[in-house]
Amino acid sequence: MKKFLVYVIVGVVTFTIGYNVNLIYFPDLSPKQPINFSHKIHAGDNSIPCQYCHIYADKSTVSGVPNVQRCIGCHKIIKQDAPEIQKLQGYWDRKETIPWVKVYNLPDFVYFSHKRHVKAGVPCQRCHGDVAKMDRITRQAVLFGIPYARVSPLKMGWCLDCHTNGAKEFIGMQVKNGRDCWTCHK
Amino acid sequence: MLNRRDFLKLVGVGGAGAAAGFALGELTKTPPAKLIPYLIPPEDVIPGIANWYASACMQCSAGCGILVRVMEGRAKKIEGNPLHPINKGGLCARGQAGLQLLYNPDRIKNPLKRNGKRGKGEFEEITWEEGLSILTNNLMELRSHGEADRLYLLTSLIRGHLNFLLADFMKAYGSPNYLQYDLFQYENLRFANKIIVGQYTIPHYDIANTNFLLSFGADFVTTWISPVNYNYGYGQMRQGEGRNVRGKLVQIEPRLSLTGANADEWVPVRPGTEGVLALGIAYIILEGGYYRGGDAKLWKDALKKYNPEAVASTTEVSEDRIKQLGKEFATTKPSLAIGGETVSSYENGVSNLVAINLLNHLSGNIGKTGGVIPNPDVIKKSFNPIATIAKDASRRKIKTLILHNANPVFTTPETLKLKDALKDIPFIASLSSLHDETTALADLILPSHTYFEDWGDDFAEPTVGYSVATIMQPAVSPLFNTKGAGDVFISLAKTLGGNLQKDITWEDFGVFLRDSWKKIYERHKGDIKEANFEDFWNDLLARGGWWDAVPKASKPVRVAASEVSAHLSSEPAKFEGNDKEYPFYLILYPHLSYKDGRGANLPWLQELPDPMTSVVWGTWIEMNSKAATGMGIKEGDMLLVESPFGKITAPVYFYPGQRPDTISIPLGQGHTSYGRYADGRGANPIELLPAKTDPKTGAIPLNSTRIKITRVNAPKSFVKMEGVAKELGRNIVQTITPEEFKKMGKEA
Amino acid sequence: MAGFIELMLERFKVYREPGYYKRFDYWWAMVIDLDRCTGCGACVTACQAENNTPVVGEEECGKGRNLSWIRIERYIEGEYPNVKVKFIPVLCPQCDRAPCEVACPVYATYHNQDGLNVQVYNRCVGTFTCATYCPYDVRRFNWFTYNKKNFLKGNGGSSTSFEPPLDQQLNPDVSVREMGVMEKCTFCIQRIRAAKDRAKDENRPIRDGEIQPACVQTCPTKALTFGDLNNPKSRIAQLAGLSTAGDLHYLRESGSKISDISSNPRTYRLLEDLNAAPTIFYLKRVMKNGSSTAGHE
Amino acid sequence: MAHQQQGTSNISYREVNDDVIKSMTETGRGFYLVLAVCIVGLALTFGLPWAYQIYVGQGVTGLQSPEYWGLYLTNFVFWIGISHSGTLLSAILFITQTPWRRSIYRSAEAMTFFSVVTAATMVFIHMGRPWNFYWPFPYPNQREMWTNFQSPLMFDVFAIGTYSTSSFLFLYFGSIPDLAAVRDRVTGWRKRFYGALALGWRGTDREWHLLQKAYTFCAVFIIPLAVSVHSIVSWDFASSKIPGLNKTIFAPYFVIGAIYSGTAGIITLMVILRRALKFEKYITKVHFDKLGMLLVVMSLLWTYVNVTEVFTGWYANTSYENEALKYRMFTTPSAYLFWLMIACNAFFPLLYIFRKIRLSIVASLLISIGINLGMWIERFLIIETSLPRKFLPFMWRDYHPSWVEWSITAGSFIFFTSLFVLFVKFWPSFSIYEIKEDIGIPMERKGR
Repeated sequence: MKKFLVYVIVGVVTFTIGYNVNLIYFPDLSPKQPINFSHKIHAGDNSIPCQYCHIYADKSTVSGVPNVQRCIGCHKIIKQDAPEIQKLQGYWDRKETIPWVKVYNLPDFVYFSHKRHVKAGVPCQRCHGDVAKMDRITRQAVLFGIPYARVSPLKMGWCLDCHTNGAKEFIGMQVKNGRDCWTCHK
Repeated sequence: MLNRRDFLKLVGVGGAGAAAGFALGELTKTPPAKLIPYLIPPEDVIPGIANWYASACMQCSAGCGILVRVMEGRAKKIEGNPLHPINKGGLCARGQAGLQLLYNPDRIKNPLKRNGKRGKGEFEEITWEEGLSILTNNLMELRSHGEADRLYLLTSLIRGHLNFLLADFMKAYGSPNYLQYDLFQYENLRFANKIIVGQYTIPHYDIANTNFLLSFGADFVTTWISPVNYNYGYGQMRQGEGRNVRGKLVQIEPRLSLTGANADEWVPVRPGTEGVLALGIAYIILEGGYYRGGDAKLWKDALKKYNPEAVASTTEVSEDRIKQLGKEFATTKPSLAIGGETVSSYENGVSNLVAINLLNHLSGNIGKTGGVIPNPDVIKKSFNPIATIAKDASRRKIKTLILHNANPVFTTPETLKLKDALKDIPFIASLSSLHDETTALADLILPSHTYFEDWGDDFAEPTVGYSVATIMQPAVSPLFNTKGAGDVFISLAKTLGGNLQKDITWEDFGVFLRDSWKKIYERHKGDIKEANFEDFWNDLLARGGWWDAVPKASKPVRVAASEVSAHLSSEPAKFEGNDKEYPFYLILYPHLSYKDGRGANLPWLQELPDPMTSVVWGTWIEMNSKAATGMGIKEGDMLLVESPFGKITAPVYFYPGQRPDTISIPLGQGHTSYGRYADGRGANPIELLPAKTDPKTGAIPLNSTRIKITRVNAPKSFVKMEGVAKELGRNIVQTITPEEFKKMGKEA
Repeated sequence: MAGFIELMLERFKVYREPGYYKRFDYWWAMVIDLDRCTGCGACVTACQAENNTPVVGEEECGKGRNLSWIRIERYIEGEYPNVKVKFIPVLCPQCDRAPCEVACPVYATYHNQDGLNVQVYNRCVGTFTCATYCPYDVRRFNWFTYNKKNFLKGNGGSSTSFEPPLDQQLNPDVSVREMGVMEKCTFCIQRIRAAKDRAKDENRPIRDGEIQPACVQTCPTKALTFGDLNNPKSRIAQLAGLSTAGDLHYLRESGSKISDISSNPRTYRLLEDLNAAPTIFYLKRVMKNGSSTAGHE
Repeated sequence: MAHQQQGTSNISYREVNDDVIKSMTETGRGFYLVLAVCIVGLALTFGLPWAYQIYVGQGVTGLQSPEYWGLYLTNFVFWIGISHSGTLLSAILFITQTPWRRSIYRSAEAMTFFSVVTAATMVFIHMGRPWNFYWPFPYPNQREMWTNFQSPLMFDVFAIGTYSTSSFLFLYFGSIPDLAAVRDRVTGWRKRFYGALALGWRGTDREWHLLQKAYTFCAVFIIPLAVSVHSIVSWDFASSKIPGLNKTIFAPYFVIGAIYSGTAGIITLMVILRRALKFEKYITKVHFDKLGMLLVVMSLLWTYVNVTEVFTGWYANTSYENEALKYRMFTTPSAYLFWLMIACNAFFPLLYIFRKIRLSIVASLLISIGINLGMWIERFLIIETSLPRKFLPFMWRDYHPSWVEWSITAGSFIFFTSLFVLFVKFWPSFSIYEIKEDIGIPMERKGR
């Protein structure tokens, strides 16, 4: 009886730990998208510049998910018969938008402006990784097929690193008032 | 203690538990956020960057211009339009809270048809087609019976092209009964101005440039006529740039209003005697020989009984004070006298206002900078129609009533029996966006857009000496299944056919508006700098309106003493109820943030502390603590207020800025059907009023009864934000005297 | 170790020594002309609209827990008929020597380079110390999760503070604060940030009058003015009578009484004796017999 | 001292061991009953309300603007105050080699430690976001955030951290020989448990020597520390600008108050322990006599600082001070509390001047409880009559604690009691070896 109780307690405790470890440390880093869109084909093989599709990146805080019209603009002509393009065509015909899954998510209390970073000359890859090599967008860096780290931690310390030292690479100096909390918080 | 076997078992259990937990975590993970792109990106919209649309504020009838900040199709903030000549970038609390009207959870989301008994509030949702066809059928039937004139249309004070469209509609349909109603329609003021200024319109009171402002109960910094404009004027009058004299404000009223609180002097006159006091001051002006006109003798004769002694005994203002006021008013140039809502709301409101306007005439303020500046004429002749409606409805003259944004049931006294009368109308359709008390009686509700979703325009009245038109454009796409009132009438006209189809040919209200503005463009081509209409229209939308900034030269007005004195009543205003049984005068005033009650459904306004009492979320009774001594009343106690006509219960607030013989109650609360934020909150003091309207103007006299109070045991609902209102010598609000200030100007 | 101590001392020396603030571009401040202010409350609602301040309802208001960042205080002196009423808008004066800043154990509130007293909401642990130390009572606390709490319960209704669709009005530039954190006026820092962003795009400094916090923008009487005090030509420096660079410098570094520095005798700072060095400059109201008589000072 | 000698000398060594160990090993039904009541009471008055408060928000308390500090902070200061006397008294009496200290100091030190723990829980309960409780500690983190060492609350973190650590060490060092004695007498899990705790104590000369050194060091160290801790707690208030709080006298005021309330706390505890564990032969009237004298002194000191505070406040005659004082002394309901406090703390303790009263257990109990009630009120009044009368009268507002706060306040007492109940069971609650020393065999020791 006493032993059984011990097992129950151990079981419950480890169960809770396992559950929370999963939630906290194992977020879905490369979620499945409604359309199997490949950045490798677009940005890599065909070297389409990022801002051709993410049109607001140098104008606004958000980079902008490409609107369906822009996708269909090219794919009216290119590779119409591929199954994934058929899906795209399906969305367009139904006049539906595509429910892309968000990969890079900042909490509500963070102010991040794509514009400022793009204008300062920070390459997109600095935070988003080598997208041109990714078939599906992922935040998991992989070496020889083994995931070993995140593309970018998106943690406060990581942002601060760049704001103090890393920024010299792009603007030749530290970010002005880059350590002021309200530079990034709101 | 722990052998190997047990240890392994424990590890096994632990591992299994952890794995199971991990697996559950995997299963129950919240789905990641979605990124929803545009199908086709709208023009000029960059996500994350705000767009600003110029529009017009419809929270009251002042006609301010606003800018609406829109991000990704949602309105986020309203700001005053800095180019607009009425509000000059400022906006009052009511204007700021407009967004909560747009996003109000209690808005009517679909067309509704009455389901149960009338007034029970039971409705079923229908489609727009059904709704419109019900209304069309009703109108067709009415017309086919030859009873087209028994259609009544009651709207709020609409002044823009929607007004013209509705007028056209009613004319083409064959009904003369297009009526506009608002509790505060300033009809008395217009009437009084006709007599003294010669125009049936409200002139521009140039507060900004005056040096002596004599205000008779005009609470112009909160609600009176065009508060933002007057507030701007007030700021300029006090500390305007390039001004070398600080304007002085004297407030004459029985209850110290917010304006009174800002005044240099407060004259707590006996309620109802403001007109007499004005005439007393006029007497001083004439006696002192300050009047420059040739007919001084005639005036003197007309006013001879208003000598200081007599006036002092009537008004309870000392003789010296009257003399000093008269002298100061006549000698300070420019000076300005204005008569506000308190004065206008006595049963002899018109005569009070005539007397006050007379002061402006006598000291030569009319047409002067810093005085009364006449405005361009308003074509429309108006009248407060509420008594008419009540009468016609009870005589069963009204067959069909269409309502648009007017809520007369809430703002008229029970004694007018409007609610009962409306119940006799066979068919009521309401084009309201909110479920107000009047809409609750409707048979058919066709919810209309709010002013953020609709086209429109507004011609401010009063303006600032020249015409000001404000354009209203849809800043956001409609939130619910609603239609603009103009669109409804245009589609009605289409289906009704006949004259209507001939006169009203536009496909929707937006087109109609553009066409109408094209006409304006053509008419005023000379004054407009844009070369073609397209540019003009685009600029119009960007700027928020059109105003031709050249003040019209004012025509001199002949004011004859004999004519004026016909409108003067020598007696103080009468109050219902005898003073033995009902010891207190009752002064009702529009609440800063709800005005006549329309703002009570906006939580921001409910939570805005009243500046004078700091009370939130309720009604209160203002009373001087001196009057309460001996009655055992403590602050916050619930009082039963009784007039000969009705009674309400509300908590008491001790307010030193109150004559001991007077009690004031703000309007605006006590809604029974106005959404979750307003319902069942406070009391509606209009229920205390007699069934009286001014025969000349139709205005409802708010200050026309006496009341008595008794303490009752009722659940308390009294929340005030203030702790202690005394400074205790802590120099919190520091002051300098006018003398020091004058010296300051010289030194600098 | 010695090196570390030296470094610390060096840092402390630099901090608020003469010239410290010269290194920064802006010093935001506000001038409130009490002679213009009518107490109409437009600023209160404008602030609420701009800053996602929740509505808390009657019951919570009764406990003094309304969250408006700016309030109009009203003082009444005297009895009928000699009543003097005075208004003063009180908002966080972004004190230069703020008592709240030293109080916070976790640096959730601190002074930034623009002279703002800044609250970082998601650093706050809710010790209430800043609010207790604040002599102006301008700090407001999130007692509940307001977008979940039904504040109409007492009246039989049901509504949270951001009842849909009212939540569509929320300003995306300002976060909706979580339960348990302190908040206060930020001088509409999101607008400052936007203006800086604009200025940077156009490669110019921020123009005087370019930034208007919500309260300043809406004020119908133009009683409130906002601007950069580092720039002696700015409108607020003129209004406050601090029109030479020397004045400003002196004020900032010495913390002496504003009446000794300002060329405008109307300028004063609220509760200046407490030496919190607020950066809101009030202009005295012109009024006969206005000063309060009760008590001693 | 002769009298003192008589108090305990007719007890044999074995008896001492037996008594203490019996109290630890033999568990009667009464103990379980008390423990059950404590646990249930703790859950009901402390756990559940706190859970409710965390779930719903700090809004369930009566806190409001401007009273952002309420009962929780009052309790915090109160428990820190209680904590004072135990260790401080023990250390001072040790250094001065006062013999009557021996039978009471162990429980007094335990009281110190437990009340510091209770006080610390109050801090976390008071927090708006208690799940971030670790943020005020300076630990390296990826956010590159550091804590604010300027903050009086940070002083508190360190002061209380140091104080609780050193008072625990003080308690522990003193207990080592006793733990060893217990180890030698018990069997089963207890043997392993106390074996581990006794750190292999064998009672060699060298061990005694080292223990004596360490113990003396702790005692010397703890006296200034105790003074500093309560000074720092007082600075939480005194470093603000608030009228009624910003007082230079606060540090000594708080220290005096703390020792006062702590001593009274010891008396209360002694009365209870004596009854509950039947330790009448160890805790004798001598102890009550001595502590009673101490209380008279402390009471007079307390009165003195209070008079000083009120007098200087009144003399300064600023509106700020006047209003705060007026609110505290003459405005209901705080006036009732104020004058009750004065009665409890300034007048009743003076009865201790009479030896009869000092020796009366009942009177001691009543007076000491009265003092602690008064001291709780004092802390309450300091916070709750100053914050409602801050600088801007428009914001003045009275504070009404909610049931959650009252419940947790009651719960904090149960929390403390629970800890103590467990202590009595698991720890030798009297210093066995020192009482043996006291018995006087084999030789007369110097320093009496």
